[in-house]
Amino acid sequence: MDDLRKRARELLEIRAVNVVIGYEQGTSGRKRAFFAEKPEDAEKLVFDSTCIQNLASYVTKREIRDKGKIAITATLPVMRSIIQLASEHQVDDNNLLVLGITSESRLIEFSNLAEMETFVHQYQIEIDARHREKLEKLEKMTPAERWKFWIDELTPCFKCYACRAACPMCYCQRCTVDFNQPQWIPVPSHQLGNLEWHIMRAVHLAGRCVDCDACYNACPLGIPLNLLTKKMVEDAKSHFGGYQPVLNGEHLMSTYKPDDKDNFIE
Amino acid sequence: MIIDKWLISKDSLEKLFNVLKKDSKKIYAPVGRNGKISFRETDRFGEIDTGYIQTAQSSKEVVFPRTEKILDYNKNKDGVSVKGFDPGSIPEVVLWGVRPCDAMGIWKLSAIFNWDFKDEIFNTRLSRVTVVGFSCARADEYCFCTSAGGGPGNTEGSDILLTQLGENGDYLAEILTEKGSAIVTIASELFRENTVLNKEQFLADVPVRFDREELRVKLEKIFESGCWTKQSLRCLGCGACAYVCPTCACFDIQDEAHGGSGMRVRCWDSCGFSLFTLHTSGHNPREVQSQRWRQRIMHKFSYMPDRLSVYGCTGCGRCSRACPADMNMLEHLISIQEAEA
Amino acid sequence: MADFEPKIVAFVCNWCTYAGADLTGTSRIKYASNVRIVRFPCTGRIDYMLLLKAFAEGADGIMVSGCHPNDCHYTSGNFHARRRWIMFRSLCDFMGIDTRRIKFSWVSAAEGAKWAEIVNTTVASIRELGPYNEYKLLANKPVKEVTNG
Amino acid sequence: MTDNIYMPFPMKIEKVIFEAPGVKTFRLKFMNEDDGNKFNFKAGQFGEYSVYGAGESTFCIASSPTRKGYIECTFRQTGKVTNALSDCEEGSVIGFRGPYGNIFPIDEWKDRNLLFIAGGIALPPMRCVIWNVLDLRENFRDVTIIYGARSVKDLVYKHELEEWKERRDIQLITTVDPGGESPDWKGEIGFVPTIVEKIAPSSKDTIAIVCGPPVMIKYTFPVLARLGFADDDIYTTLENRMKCGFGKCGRCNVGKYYVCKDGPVFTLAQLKDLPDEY
Repeated sequence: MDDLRKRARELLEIRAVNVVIGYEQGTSGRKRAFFAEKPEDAEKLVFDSTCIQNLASYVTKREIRDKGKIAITATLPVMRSIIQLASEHQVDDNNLLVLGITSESRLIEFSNLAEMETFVHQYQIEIDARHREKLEKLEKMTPAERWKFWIDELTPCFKCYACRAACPMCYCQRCTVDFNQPQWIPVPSHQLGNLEWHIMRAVHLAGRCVDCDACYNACPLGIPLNLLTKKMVEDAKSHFGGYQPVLNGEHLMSTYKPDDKDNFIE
Repeated sequence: MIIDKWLISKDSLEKLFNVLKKDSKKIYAPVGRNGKISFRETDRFGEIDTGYIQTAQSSKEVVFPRTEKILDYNKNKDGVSVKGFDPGSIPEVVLWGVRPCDAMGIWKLSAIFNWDFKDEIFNTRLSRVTVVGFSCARADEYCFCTSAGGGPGNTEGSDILLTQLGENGDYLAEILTEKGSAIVTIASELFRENTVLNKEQFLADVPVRFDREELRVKLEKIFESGCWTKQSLRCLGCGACAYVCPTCACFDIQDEAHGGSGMRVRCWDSCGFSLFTLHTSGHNPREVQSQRWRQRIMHKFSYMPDRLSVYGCTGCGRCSRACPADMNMLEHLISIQEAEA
Repeated sequence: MADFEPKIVAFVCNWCTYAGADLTGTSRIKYASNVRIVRFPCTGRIDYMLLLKAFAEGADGIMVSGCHPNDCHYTSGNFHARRRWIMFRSLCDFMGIDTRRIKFSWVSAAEGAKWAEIVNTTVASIRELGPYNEYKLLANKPVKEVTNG
Repeated sequence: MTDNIYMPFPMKIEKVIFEAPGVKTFRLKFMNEDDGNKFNFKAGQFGEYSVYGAGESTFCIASSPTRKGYIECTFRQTGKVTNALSDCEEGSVIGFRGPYGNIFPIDEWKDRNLLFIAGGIALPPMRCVIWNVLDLRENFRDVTIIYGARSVKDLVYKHELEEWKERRDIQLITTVDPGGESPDWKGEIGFVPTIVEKIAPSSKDTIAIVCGPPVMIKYTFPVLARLGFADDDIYTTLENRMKCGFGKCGRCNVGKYYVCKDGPVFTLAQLKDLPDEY
């Protein structure tokens, strides 16, 4: 990724941006977020297929935002996240420069978000075959089996909220789970509270989740949370023809069609 | 304080496990799930994982559960009837397969729960736990127990510590407490006399990476340093590090109402959450993540040794393994020690 | 099961179903008394978390009802609600929550008889299904003795 | 079972007093006489008050330790627990555990002048000390109280303010923020620090006790410094969030101090030694 390093160095040298968000070598072969602020920092930037953390979570973080103009290394899911964030008025086009990285690891710099949107829209959000198979397996179970599956999976959750922290779409200053008037979701980690928390999170992400798997990758207990959001992606497709994050336009769940089909309302 | 040393063969471990199970104790041991190993109640020896360097979650839950009842209440027409926590409800537990760092963590928790006010709930749990420790033959780059005052064969906190003497070898059993002796008593036929053995050669090599006393002195001077912001830029502000930590003990107290009755519970909390210190008025003493990250480090390596005479870290490295953003504790501590004041 | 009386919570909109239920009463149509009605300004205002709360507080069945499509007092509240119901119901089903216990319907202010009928069939079907023990168990005993993962 | 440090005493609400909009005082009596007889506290200490089903909330004990047989607390309705408390009526039972924290060292203040400066809902922690001092009046020299609130209706303990006004052995100055006065308001108009500057009480042999919202405290300290008060002679209380009250839950930890153990009472000298995280 010499292109990326070179471009990052240039951007920092000419002060076109104050920080370039990218990846650096982490512990034990992991790659982690890195914030290059000086031209020489650019040398530390790396990129390969193990760069899986969704860096878009940082663009809404106060201490990063305060730095002013930001450039961000963005794979397709990160680009999608940025579009969704922009459409929710969480990022400012004038303060964000996207250094896109294509699936062939090619650097592609976008002069504005609209240009990036055009690029992103060539690709649909698609659940991969392995996960689709998992979803289908679950769907074939009886409701009682599914209930057991999820209670078993969610019981270990100790509510560290790593899933929420790692998700770029969970940028709320105060999450529903943090409100206590009313207390929508119990504070302690226990079976009921865990179930309610994960349902709440999945529904809040319906039509917004870009299927980046950040929540699942963040979970220190390996709970397959992404199956819930993937299910929402699949449902959006089967009921409403799917969705794409768009800069301008309606969001899947804040709009409707008079002829939306249901088969359960009497 | 080793009371006794014995040998137990590799094949006898299962028998020992079964004896303990028959002794009507609940056994918590490392069991894998979704690729992560955690302490779970099990009654099947075959289910226990052995190949792990470290479990994803620490064993602290057995003495300090994530959510535990303090009291029950029931509102009736005469007012409220309240029933306190019942020590009788706490089961006898064997913690099997605990690494020396985790065992040491239990004693650090004890320091927190027993300075000044004595926490009866914690102490009851602690009194009913027998810790069967397993020394470490392997370590990874996250491990730094030797810098935190422990070691791969450290006996502190274990009732009995087992060290495997080479791959596929027998185990050296160091009996460290009365509870440890009790195990040997009920399974005496499994233990053989020990031919004076030195376990050191069978332990993992964990080099000392920093001097915690020096670090502590340094920390007193760098409260205002820019290093906190620099280090914590990557931090996402979740509670993963605190929740897997064997010594993190910050908690919340919450009421769980269900109609007219319910319970008051104490549950884990983390200084990394922005809401941890938020006042009702909206004022927040620790507004940004760098302040919260600083609090975490300061609390463990400066405030706790100051107030409780123990460091709040055992060097198990879990926080770094669990961190979704790869905030590496060891790396940060070393850089603090090297940083300018 | 014979003496089991289902507890049912109905979340209804103020303008259609609530008025419809009122009409059921003023028309002296007899119907099952198992339903507790919670009135909302609009179906679009019914937070899905309330449905889960109702189960947690011991409901055996839930009804959600509002104006027919195109009849919303606020023009499109029920259309928005429908989208959310589609997604929410599907997620609940995916997680093994018994969606047979959540009845969605459109009942207008003029449909007093329909309300009575829907309530009666819902009560009958929930009676058939029995108490929602799985959820009650979760809500009543959420804390295991020593929580372990 | 009695060793459970989280177990509250059952307390009956004997009296509810409306102090100001959203502010109430409860007079609480121990349900078990034995608990009450054993109970002892000193000025400055606090407790955890609870409504079962809603949770616990931290406030000071607002009555004086010299008044036996009951305790009082004054709170503003702001959160989940205080809302639930506010819904409680006379005769209902709530929980209380305490006393926790350190104390105002009243014994050390013998033969000194005392200057109390309070703002808004922060009068309660001070009221405890004031009554304590007034009940031992001969031990102290001049007692001055400067108390301000946003508006006339926000002043708490209105009856006691009247009583203090009448007393010859103390000087009470009340003030309201500009615009908060009523047509018949006879007190001062202006922010507390301004009024302190204007009154300019002597710092000679004087202890100043300052409680109020952070912004008031922030601007009052420099005024006191200008008047010649030593940092060791200025006392205040910190109001960090707390859960346990006895140094375990970690919430109120500031530097090496736990506000619930080492506080809530701090001198300005001690505060200056503390990281700015309160």
